Amino acid sequence: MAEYSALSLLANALKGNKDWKPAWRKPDPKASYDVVIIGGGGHGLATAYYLAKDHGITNVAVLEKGWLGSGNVGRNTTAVRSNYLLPANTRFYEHSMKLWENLSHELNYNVMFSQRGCLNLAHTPAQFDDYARRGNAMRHLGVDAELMTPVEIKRLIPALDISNDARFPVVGGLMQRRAGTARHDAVAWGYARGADRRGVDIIENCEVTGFLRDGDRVTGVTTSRGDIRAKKVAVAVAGSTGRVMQLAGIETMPIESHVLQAFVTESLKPFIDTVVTFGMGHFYMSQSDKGGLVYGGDIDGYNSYAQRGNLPIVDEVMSEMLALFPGLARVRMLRSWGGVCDMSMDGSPIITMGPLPGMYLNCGWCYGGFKATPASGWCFAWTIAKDQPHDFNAPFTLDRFHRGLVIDDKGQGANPRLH
Amino acid sequence: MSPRRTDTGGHVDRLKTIRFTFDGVAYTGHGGDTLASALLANGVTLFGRSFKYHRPRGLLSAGVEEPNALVTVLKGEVREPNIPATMVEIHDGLIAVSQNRFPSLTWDIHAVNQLGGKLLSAGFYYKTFMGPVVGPLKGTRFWMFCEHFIRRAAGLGSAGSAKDPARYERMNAFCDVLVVGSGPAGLMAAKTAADQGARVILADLEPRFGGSANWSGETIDDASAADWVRRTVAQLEARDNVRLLPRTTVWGYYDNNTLAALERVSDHKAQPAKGEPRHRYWAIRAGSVVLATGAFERPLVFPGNDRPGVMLAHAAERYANEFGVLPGQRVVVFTNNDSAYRSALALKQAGAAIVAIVDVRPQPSAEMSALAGEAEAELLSGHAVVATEGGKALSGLKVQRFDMVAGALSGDARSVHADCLLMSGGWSPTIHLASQAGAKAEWNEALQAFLPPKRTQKWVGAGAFNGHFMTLEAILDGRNAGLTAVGATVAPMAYPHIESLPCDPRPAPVFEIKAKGKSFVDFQHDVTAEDVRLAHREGFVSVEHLKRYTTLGMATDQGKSSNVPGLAIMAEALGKPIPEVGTTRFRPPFAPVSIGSLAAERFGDLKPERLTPMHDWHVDNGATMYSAGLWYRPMIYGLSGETVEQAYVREAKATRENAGIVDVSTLGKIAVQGPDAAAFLDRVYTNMFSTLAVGKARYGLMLREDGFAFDDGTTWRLGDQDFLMTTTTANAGKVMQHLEYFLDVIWPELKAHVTSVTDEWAGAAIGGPKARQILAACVTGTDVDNATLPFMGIVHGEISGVPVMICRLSFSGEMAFEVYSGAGHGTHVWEALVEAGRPFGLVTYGLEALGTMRIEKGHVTGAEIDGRTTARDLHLDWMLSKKKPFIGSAMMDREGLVASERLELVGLIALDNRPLNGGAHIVEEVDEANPHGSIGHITACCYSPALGKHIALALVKGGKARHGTRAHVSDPLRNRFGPVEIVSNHFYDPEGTRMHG
Amino acid sequence: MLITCPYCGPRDVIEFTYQGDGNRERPDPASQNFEAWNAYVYDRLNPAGDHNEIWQHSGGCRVHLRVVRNTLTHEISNVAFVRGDHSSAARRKAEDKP
Amino acid sequence: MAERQSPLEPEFHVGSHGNFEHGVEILLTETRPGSIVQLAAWPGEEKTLMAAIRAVTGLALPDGAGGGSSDGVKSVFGFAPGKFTVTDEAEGLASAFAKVVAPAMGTVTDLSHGRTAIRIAGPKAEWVLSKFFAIDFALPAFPVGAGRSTTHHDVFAQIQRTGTDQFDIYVFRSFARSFWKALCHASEEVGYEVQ
Repeated sequence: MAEYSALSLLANALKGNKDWKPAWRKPDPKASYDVVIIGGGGHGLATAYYLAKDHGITNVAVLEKGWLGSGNVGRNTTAVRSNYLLPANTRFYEHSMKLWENLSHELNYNVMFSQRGCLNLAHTPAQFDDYARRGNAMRHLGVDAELMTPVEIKRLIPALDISNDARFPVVGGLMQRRAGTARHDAVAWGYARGADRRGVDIIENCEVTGFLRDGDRVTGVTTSRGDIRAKKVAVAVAGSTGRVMQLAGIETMPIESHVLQAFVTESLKPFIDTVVTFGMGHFYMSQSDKGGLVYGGDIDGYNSYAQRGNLPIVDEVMSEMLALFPGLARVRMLRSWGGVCDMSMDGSPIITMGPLPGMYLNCGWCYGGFKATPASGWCFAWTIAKDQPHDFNAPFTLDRFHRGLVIDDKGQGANPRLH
Repeated sequence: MSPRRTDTGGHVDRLKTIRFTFDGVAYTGHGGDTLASALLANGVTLFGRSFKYHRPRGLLSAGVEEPNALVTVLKGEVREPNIPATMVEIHDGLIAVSQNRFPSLTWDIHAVNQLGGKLLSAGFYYKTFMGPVVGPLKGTRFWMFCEHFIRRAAGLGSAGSAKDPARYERMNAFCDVLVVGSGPAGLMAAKTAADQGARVILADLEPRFGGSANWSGETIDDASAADWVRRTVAQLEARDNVRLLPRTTVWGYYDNNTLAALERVSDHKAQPAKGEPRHRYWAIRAGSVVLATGAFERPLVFPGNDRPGVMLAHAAERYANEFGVLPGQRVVVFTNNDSAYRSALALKQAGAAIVAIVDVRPQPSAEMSALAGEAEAELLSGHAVVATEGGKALSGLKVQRFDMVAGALSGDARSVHADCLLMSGGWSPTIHLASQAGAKAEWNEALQAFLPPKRTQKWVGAGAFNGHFMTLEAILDGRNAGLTAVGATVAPMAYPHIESLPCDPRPAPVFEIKAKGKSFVDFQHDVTAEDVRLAHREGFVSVEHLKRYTTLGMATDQGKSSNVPGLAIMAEALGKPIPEVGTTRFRPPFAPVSIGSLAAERFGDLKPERLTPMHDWHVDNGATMYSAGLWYRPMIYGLSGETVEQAYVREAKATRENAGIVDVSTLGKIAVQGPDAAAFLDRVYTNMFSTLAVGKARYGLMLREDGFAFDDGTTWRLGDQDFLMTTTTANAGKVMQHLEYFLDVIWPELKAHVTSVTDEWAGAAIGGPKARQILAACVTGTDVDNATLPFMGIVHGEISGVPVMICRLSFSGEMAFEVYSGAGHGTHVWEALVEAGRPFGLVTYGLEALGTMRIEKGHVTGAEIDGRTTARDLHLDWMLSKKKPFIGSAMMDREGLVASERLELVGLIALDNRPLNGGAHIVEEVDEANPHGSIGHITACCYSPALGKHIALALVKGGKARHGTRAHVSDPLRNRFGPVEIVSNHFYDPEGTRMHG
Repeated sequence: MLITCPYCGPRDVIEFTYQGDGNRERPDPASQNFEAWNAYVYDRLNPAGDHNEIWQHSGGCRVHLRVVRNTLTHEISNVAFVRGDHSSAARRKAEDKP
Repeated sequence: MAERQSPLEPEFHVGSHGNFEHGVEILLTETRPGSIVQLAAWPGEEKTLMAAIRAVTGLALPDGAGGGSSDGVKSVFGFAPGKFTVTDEAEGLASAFAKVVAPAMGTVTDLSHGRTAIRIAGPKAEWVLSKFFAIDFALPAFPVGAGRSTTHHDVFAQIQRTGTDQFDIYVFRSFARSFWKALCHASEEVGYEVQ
């Protein structure tokens, strides 16, 4: 398969672009694999890629019930950051950040990771101190973070209202310069192409309908395209975790599925050069390379698998947007969509062996899943290959809730709606 | 008269002249014109530039689906980018400018992109710009360097940062029937439902009701269709159960028949009336909905189909019949279906020459041949347009023989001189709202279109929405829909008499003419048929991949005219029928919606301000107000020239020396009443309340179900069955919901009621060695001595003639009292206390001094009860009753909650006498260059006037075990490092002698 | 989305607070069955389909409602007061309707 | 006793405001009742409590959710199952109820200071209120005398219809000024008079 480069682009253009080959094959499923990964989203594809690349395990199938990348990797607001409060999260997301920083080269696919920075605005001195606590926590783990004054913030984001008569004036902010955005679909496609090139079978339109079992042990899956046996079955279906685990007879999980809406405006000339978040509500925004402002806020706040939300969140998000950027009142929202998030009981993910023998589980991403994609795949591949977690994902067990070892970055307790 | 304006015809008011500018050039138009029709009338052909190649573009359409003619409307410094000229009603003083061009629309430097056409194919950016693996541009740097320029080339109009002075509003509406679309079907449905007595809302995105009836040239019951519309609208206007909403786009179909609509109230006026909003956002809860949203005409895909002067056939018909504007003098029509023949005839009647009708079908019907004859047009059946010519306006085109079964061209290309090419590729019903409502569209082979999905909510379709394109069908549909929507039986009706031209709605299944040159599918995003085929070659074949890889259908028009042709081309490449490629689900909004309208009344007023009864007094007396959640509270009462620190140190010091008074009205207050109130409190607090005597208060702690600390406060027993609970300001609402949940869901057998009385009471806390003397000086009706009012005692009395309730409790560590009065008397009592305190040196103090004194005392607040700490972490384990279960008691001893490495509350004293910072971390060994090894962090800090030191509260691993040891603050963010001593959190008067007096 | 409060009638979802899975059973307060406590606090049924859940009409009468709502379509098939004793008020409301 | 301070004072501008093209279509005022009391019955005691309300106020409560009535001086309406808001121009309603509402019947909570009563009247009252609250204000859906509990974002409101074109809105005192300002702002479009 051809390497992608400016040169290959030129060569192909001269031939009328007739010679480009599919980015990944469309194989039929084999009867058995060493590893079957359920879920052809970012995390599943990344897992397959790192299994093949780092662990030499290439007899792998990724099963996707719809089209590749149809889950949250294709419907998020593309922010990438590692600005967490609690060390378990910061370490994990920083590992992800390091993988992001070389991802386009690694995959020979431009995922357009743009390290344009992520700024959390603070609106009271108390909140500023909270951000300082977080920023210092990051710095003590070797992660970049800095505080910014309103004047510095205004210089960075001229359209932001930092006036004192704002309802919630900006008193400062926490900036992670290495944070940024990436082209979400490209991440799925790049990992798919990379895994495919290493022999992984990516099988779309293949819905898992049940698990093959030998006693407790999971030995494969039944699918809409036939039974597939596997030595190891890995589940990476965030958003649908409840549904898939129920197929395995596991009725309850420390997870609720919630719908998260996101929005994009019509295309604009460069308006904002960073990712920015509002501190007195829940709002975040960046601008895509195409020019649309990409933004969102809170989850709708009720269980849903519907990939669509309702108006209260739409109104709330837009109101907060204009509180920060009053110049955008006449700009228009072009499109909205919904993604289904696995909201866990402490706001942190699960990457673990089990809960059944032969099964491996990756879920509970709340709405932090996109930025986690590389590290999630990396850690999950490690866990599957070595049958033990890496240090990075060791805290993200399934039994941590019952044991009280929660990783609660927001301090909201067992209330998924609030994480 | 403008060069292309017809002398008669259309619904514009030729007597009314309106002046406006476009790109700085002054033009005139008439009442009823859109910017598009007015400019077209002035002979303007070039309206915009495309996204990627910056190709010159004219009008494709006359409506909301316009992808090309996007403009920015300027109101002073306020910019409104990306508005289709077809949707802008002109008014005097309108200023519009073109976009995405430099230096001008006519001479755009970025048009050079066209030269790189093949290089800039779909998804090219995924394959390049990665840069070197080593060196200064490794990692993401090269990409970010390129991105800088890419971003500047991309984008359409510019947003501004000036605040929009316009007003936006929301309107909540309820109706039995919402009718969307006011063409013959919608009008008929609205009239029928209204006649049945239903509450009806009729919305149309155009300023003029009537839809196609305004330009079809048909007659209904012997009146012109437009007159029929006028008559029907007048009937509806006269009814008080009907609300008519012109200029209103219903853009979202949400759950349970909740629909969102945008009314453009005053955009068409030079100035809105006083108090009049610019946009009104209608949130409509409808019993049922009639979807009479019509259909969009599709373009044909052929080389040069994007040249200015090439437009949709019905759009030209609209310009001629509705606006009295001729889009061209020498017109060619290119079609795969019958409907364009009517357009041809309409233009002919308006004065244009129809040079030819090019029909891909080998043998159009006899009726069509007759129509062509009537239009005096040469009928080129079995032909196709294969090229267009001209620069910023069409000058001609090439036609070739075409076999639509084989899709093959043959024979020589023939040149035709024309200044306008009308194309029609069939019609796609506007099913967006139905699709949003929840289901998948269904392909109809005969109509070559996606028809409405199965019904998932309460709607009824009518007219072209259903694929019923004839006016007679629309009217019958509309009537049936109106009846169905109100739940009435559908009875047959007398057919209206409609005079319309013959038209078979079935188009030939031809979407693309393959010939040399760029054939556009998505006009705005410059997605060509070749791009679609490239996506196919690279495996991006599912409709979502196609869309995402090529950006087809993702422009501001959201693929209204491009989706189906794009799908058809992919289907052909795949060798599959169209429905197997799929259709994307439509998502809100149907058409772009101003963000201002969505914020509506909260634009400029995000959150209400919550004010204490004494708010105005604080402001009048020099307080600097601090925003705490929704509340405003005094931070300091600064004297002139004082810094914040000087002020709070003075206030705290004076309080500890004499007395201070602070407004504590924001504390959450909940009345807990009923025979089981005490039992209930025993369950929600970790400590006992049933043992509390009437007339006494007790400090209480609540845990969450998971065993972590939740909130704290004092609760006062005012009567046997009557408690007044106080919560922290921040958690008042959460605690209230927590209590309600347990009473309603878990323990419904308990007879206890909870009511928020936060706002009922004004609270003033007065503390300090002289506090009691001050009270004694102003309180009547009760003594306040130690015997009458012991620590945690409550008395009732009066201050300045107003009843008050006084509880002796202390947050500051001084002898202190909380004085509660009815909120309406708050200022009166406050002033009386301040007055009484004057001889004793009483100061008013704010949050800063309050915080300082609580840090000195080591009391916890939200900074320490942060949702991650336990009672033990905060040394409040003495409050965990062992005599009874309480919320959280079963979960509080789990492994993770009692682990030895948990963070515990300690005090810190800066050993270098420099200020500490909130959020600084604590380390055993400082490493400024490479900070690491955090053992905790500062939660709150201040300069302590009582100790004369900089102190802090902190959560630190090991906690108590470290008392008396040294550590360091490590605050790389603010470059503050230095030694601290770890001490008990009780800095000041740990025995409590002062408050116990 | 509208939820028909048995007391207040149909109201927009913005007036309600979601209180989650209504299938959970709180153990007896004095119970030392930690498995049951853990299940109550942390484990959720999360079905794709009809979901028995609790909402508080926090922006209205503040009563808690047991709602059966389909998580795939958001369709609500039943709403009732969590505490049974308000059913009389609900009946009265039903009779009220013209 | 000292007069109660209104939370609206600095923003209470008596006179006519806004757009008068079609005359004044909204009247706004603060009714300042002397008493606002919340009564809540234990399950099964609703009828007894309603009888007690009648005994104290002379107002008969119609059956049904949100039912209420008003005699222009005293008003009562249900706002939740078994719960009622009662108001009186005079002070002292809470102590009057305390005498007749036995602990076995329910509870009495005095909110005379805690809630602010704003009256909006006029032909456009429904129109202006619809800008804030997502409830159906049409007369058949919301009859005279009836009460509703609803909310505009953070502002919780109990609304009683005290006339065909008249509504009394009870909001938390701390939010009253903000809400009042918003109400005036929203009324500008149709012209309003503060009395």
